Amino acid sequence: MSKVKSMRDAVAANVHDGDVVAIEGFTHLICFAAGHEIIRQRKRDLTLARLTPDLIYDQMVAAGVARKLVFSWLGNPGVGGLHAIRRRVEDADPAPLELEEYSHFGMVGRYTAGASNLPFFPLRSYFETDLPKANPLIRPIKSPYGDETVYAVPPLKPDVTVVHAQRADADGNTQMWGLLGCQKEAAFAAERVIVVVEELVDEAVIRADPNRTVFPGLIVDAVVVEPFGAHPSYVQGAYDRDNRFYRDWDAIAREAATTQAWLDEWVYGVSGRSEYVDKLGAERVASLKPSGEAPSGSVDYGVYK
Amino acid sequence: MSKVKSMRDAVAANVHDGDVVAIEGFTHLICFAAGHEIIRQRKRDLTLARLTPDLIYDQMVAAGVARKLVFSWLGNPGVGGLHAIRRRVEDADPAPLELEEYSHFGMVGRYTAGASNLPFFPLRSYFETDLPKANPLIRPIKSPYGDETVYAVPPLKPDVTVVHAQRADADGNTQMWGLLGCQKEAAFAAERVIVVVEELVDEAVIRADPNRTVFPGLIVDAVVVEPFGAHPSYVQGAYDRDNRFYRDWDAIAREAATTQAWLDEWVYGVSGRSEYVDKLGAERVASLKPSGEAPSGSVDYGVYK
Amino acid sequence: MSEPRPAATAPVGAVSPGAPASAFSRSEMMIVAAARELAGQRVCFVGVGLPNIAVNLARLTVAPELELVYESGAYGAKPARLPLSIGDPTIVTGATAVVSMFELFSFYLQGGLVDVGFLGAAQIDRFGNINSTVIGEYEHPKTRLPGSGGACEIAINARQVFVIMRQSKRSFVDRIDFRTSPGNLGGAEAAARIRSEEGWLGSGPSVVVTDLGIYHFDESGEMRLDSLHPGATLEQVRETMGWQARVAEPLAVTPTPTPEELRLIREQLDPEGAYTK
Amino acid sequence: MSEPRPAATAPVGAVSPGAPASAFSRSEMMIVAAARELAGQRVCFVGVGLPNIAVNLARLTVAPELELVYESGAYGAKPARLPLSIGDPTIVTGATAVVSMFELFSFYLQGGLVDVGFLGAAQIDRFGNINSTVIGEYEHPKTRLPGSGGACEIAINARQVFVIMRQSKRSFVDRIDFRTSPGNLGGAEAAARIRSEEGWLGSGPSVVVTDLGIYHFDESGEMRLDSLHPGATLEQVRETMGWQARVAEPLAVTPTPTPEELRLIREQLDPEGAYTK
Repeated sequence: MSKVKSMRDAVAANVHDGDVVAIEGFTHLICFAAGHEIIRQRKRDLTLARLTPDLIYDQMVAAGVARKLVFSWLGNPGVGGLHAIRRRVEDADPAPLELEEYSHFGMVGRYTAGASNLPFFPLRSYFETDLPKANPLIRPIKSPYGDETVYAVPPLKPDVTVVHAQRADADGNTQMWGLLGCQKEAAFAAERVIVVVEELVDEAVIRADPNRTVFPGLIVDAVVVEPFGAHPSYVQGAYDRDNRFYRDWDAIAREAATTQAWLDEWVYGVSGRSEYVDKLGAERVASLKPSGEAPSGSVDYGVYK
Repeated sequence: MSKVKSMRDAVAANVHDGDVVAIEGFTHLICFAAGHEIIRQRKRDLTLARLTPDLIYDQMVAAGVARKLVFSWLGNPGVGGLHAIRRRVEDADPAPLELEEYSHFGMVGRYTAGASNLPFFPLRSYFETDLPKANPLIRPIKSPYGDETVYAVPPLKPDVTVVHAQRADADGNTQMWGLLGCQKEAAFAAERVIVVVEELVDEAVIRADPNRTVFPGLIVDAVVVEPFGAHPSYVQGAYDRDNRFYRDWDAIAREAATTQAWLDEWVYGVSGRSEYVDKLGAERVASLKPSGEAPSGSVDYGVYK
Repeated sequence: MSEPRPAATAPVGAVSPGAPASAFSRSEMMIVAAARELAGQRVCFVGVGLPNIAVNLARLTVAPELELVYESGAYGAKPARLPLSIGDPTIVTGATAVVSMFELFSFYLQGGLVDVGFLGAAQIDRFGNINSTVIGEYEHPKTRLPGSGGACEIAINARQVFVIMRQSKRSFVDRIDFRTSPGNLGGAEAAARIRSEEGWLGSGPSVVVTDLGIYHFDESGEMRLDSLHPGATLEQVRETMGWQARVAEPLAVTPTPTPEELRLIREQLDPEGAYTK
Repeated sequence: MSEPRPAATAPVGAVSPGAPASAFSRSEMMIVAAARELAGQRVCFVGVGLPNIAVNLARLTVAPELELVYESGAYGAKPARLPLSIGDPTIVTGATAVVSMFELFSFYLQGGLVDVGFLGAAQIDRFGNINSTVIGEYEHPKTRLPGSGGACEIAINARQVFVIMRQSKRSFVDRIDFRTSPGNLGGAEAAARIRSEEGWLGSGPSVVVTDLGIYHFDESGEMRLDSLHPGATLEQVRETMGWQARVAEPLAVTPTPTPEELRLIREQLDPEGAYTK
């Protein structure tokens, strides 16, 4: 039974006001298309979880969909700060934004505990830092072997996780390559999963290389086929990171007015990703094409009858 | 700098009397060649760790290299018991054998804790069973969130882990496909790692598909090139499991005398794996060839200059 | 590994409606009965041997959507032949996903995605508690059995547990020598309370299929014979149990295997008759 | 992510032996100084920007065996261009291994395989404790900074930590506003005891490279200026620190960048001068 849906239907059915939403992907495979659709559908009071809120959450926060961030690194990598988020945090402008803060490994551990149905995940971090004071959910835990104490983080189970990937079949069996971030853990931890892919493939393509599968359709609620849906983030082998946009955003987001104007033009002003891509223009799209192919090569699983 | 060594040199340099040794691989990729070399070098007082001791540890125990087993399932899968081990456990014949027993997930958690430098690994297992009584190293641990208690297992850090794989380069960057078991965790947990491969490949083959790498040469001490080194276990895409041998072993191992005769002929009586393969004969080897190819297909990582 | 050993089998003597009882073995009856219990299930953790054949039969008959999970790391396996071990290469080629055991046990099993786990047993008690570790004392065993493998986490984390085993005075016992896998503990009430307090995802054993009949568990958490296989008698059942059998009224008779079920087993799933002769 | 922001750079005015000081920027001097400190190191956890250029320069000069680890999951990366972010696709293609962040943080970093981790900072104190979280109070920040990213686990688990940052009264402070990444805590003795008691694998900060000089840590765990960059003065150093500077005697002068080091930076590592102009 096919789970292929439009982005509009997938978001309408799976993202509800007040939900904990994770659009994951560490630099790679960040699903801006889903974030924009959530903005267009004017969802409210979301808790947005991501290691690196990145531009996608700066845009969503600016659009007023979120009441809280759960994160570990709040910035525009290599460029600077996230200004819409900082306005809300530093000046409560136009409203305060709740923060729940961990480190990268803490966030990864939280998703891992959520995916594994564990009540906590232990890690060697946070010793002698102010982080457990800033976030009392980071707690010491004593080892049952010897006297050692390490720190624990609680499970994170998003209501919905959005994962962008190179390919999936209609049932949602999903494969990706390049940086994997913690997409797998965030998906297994979630109540509902939306997968957005560059390419819908036949089940046989998935079954030809089962070690490449990150998670099975079993945990997937909707499959959305939306090429270029990760722009200005990137998809390994398909298109490059649009660093120019990451730099441009710094100026756009510095003022509330220019931020809203950008949202009006690029999010509210388009019906969806294909219109966004048209608007971006063929030249910009072409400029993001990799300069050549780097094939993985094929391995043989063998037939055993 | 190449780490390629003969099996003899790799075992002599890295396996010492009294060591904790893990030859891992869940049914798949069990390195019998390394086990046999350890027997030939008459190592003593080893602690042998493996989820499923399988025939390889039955043979090693029969040969007198081990004083202790750390394990989770003690049998000949689909066939029956491991008779040499049972003789030592049930009848202390010819000597007692110490057992330290977990469940599968417990063993996986132990390697994971060892690889991660964690003092314990938590899991939802062992509740209301007699396993924590049989093994007091399985201990309850209270969650720092709410009242829940789960169980913990301690880290397992082998002195040496042996991993069989389809391919590696001369530095020990290793790739495998098919069942992965907990080879990765057992390797990262170990003080020293011996990798045994079907095929030595150029570094460029590894770098063409970096997501297929299970662990880097950084943790590898020796690379041994020994085709058919996993027989009677198997290598996905290269050769089939020799189920006939698994069945035959049941009769061979039932008596101490027949077991020793087998060791004399097939382990002490050969200089190494290539002689063992010759002895096995071309027909037997050919009969284990997969009936056809099942290519994974290639994916594109893209060139980004 | 948690597979039961292949049971030695014997033709059933008595006559019953449907296929003549003499036309199928007791193992075939067990497989068919277990397969039918899988109707409507989605994700099944497979043991090797009889469970493997039962699960594959279910996929071809009553449960076409069934996904096979092997603790060795294969999900959505479509084995092209009957694997001897649960790590056979045939469960890998063409599977939907092949993952590390860490991932399989953490995210699939402990994460609550497995609907049915199959367990075998050397000993079982009336509450479905299982021993696959030792006969005799742990420190000085009379018989050293394989141990837990994944059985203890399957019993705790799979949504429900199916047991397939032959029954005898030695296997259906009043007291098991070692509790490897928890069932209904000392009874349904205590089990439900403990499972909830300790946050187990599984609700425990739901079916026991033997060579003589099919058991479910009653409100008190005890095994109850609900269906007698054709050819088996209540007397045989009572003679092969270490406790007073509870018997449903009315007691059903298990419908005999259909010709199609037998054809699939004999031609496709176990053509060599390794488990079913 | 733990990268420091690209530092604004200015040409160094004064003259020194070797390449004329006016012929290279302060950022180039920082990169070269940091690269040289990597001699003999094997595995380096890379931040983006200056550390990325420094590490790549080291690989091409003093540390040919250096393996680059990015917290995004790439090991043995050979970036074909300078990545803007630490998740750039160029660090993936041709890498030795690309793994999940769980694996990277668990097995590589926490497992003790990283020899050197690079950290940037908004504030650092004399003991090398670092703040990259907030300026002002946590609940009511004057400036909200990025936060830890992986910095706090790098500080604890990398065998040693290198810091690259520009120094100023605002960044070299007597008291940091928030401790994101522990350094030598309140001094070397306490730090060594706590690191040992709590089982940290890392021995803490070992080098701080600024636009003015190179610091190591003395027996008391305090930063000590060991080398002054050509063109910089002790007065500048003192004016840009919130505490009484400790200065080695004799104080070295950092050798100027060699023509080859400058060529590699300008032609190969940062041809657009994004970080080094």
